[in-house]
Amino acid sequence: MRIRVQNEAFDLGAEVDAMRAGRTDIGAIASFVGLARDMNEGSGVAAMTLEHYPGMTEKALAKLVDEACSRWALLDVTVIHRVGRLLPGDPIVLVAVAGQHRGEAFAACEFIMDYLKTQAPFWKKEETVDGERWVEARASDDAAAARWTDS
Amino acid sequence: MRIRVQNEAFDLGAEVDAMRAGRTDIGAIASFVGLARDMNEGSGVAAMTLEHYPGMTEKALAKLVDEACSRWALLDVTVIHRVGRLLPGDPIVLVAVAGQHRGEAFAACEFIMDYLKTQAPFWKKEETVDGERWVEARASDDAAAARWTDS
Amino acid sequence: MTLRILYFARLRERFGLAEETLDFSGATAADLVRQLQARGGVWAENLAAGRTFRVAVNQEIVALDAPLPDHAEVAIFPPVTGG
Amino acid sequence: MTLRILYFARLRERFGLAEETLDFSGATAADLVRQLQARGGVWAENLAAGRTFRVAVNQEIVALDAPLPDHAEVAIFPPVTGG
Repeated sequence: MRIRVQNEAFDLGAEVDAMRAGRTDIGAIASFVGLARDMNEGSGVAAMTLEHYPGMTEKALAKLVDEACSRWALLDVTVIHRVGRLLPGDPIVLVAVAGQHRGEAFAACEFIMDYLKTQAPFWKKEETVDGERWVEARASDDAAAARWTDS
Repeated sequence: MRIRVQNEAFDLGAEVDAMRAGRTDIGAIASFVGLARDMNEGSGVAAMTLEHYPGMTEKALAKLVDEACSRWALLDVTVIHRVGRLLPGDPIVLVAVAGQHRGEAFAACEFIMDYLKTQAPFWKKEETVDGERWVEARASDDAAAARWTDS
Repeated sequence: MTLRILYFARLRERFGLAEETLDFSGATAADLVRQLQARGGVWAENLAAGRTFRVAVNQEIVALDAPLPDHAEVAIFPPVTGG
Repeated sequence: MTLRILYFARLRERFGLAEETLDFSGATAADLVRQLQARGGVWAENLAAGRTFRVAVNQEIVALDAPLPDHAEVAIFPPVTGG
């Protein structure tokens, strides 16, 4: 289980290779990378800055991962979230989940992303031609997270 | 769109980097790697050999990807499936899907894997202490693929 | 008509044959299966009514009532297990 | 009792304050919010009843009726937007 909050870029291939190194019991690794886009709410984004709540962030991510591990039989989980200033095209977040079978790996990976979007204390501020703006929380993210409490 | 059937190992990091190179419109890349396990149906697996139907395989994979692209607004898809002899721990299949948002990327990635499992002409033969055996199709894979026709 | 028939995986091994060219006077995939069953032995056994196998015509999986065009490439194989 | 209060993101900018230590005589997170609203200006505006914000106590998001223990670390911030 690896949880990291960092300024630096991450390497998806290296993280997934680290998960499977020396193991022969993993049948499935589902992973997700979220990237900074050049467009949001219909206007161009030149850059963004990610702020977080040091201390709480790591706790909140660990709690999400624990919750995922209690719902599915997982073999390993990695979550990495970047903070600081990022440009369009830069990777922001990585979630990788290893399991015996694909169903649980996919479900847990999507669950962690959905909860991260509503539970982990990160905030994005975008730089646009009209100046800076804080990204507003999206109702669709609340809806995505709520799916997991109905089932 | 990249579809490949090959003997060689693939590099998840390089494939995902190739998807996002020079682009700033991708917000989400969901990916999946399936690996050879050392255990199946309760007994040890020393190695496996993947046979396929050259010609049909590529067509079947292209059809799955087309179907995914008609269901979701995707920005790019990569599918790589290995054939030949593989050892436990070796990656077998890679599916990576890029989209603007995570919901469609996750759904399309899982859809392609579910359909690949029931529609693409690959067959696994395992080497066990009791000799060689062909892997039997699993009812759970049919059920996973059937989910997508109910919705 | 003439058909090119391919066998894969367990069926290829059981039949001891990967490929053959066949004269065929029937109309559908089911007719072809009956013609092969009539060979008896491993053919009758592995293509019996209760056994699970798939038929592809020109590289598309089809149902048993699918018509077979002349010079079709027909493949008979077990349910797939890749991924 | 004494509380350490942290502000993040848009609220940090609006209040012009990242952190403060506060004497608090209430009981719950709602009491603290009322005490901060009473400062008027940007405080009243951004913590008004209709405005959306979150409260964390000792690094766990809580509901407004949550009790505040002495020396708690309380954070007030907008809905999160990471990932």
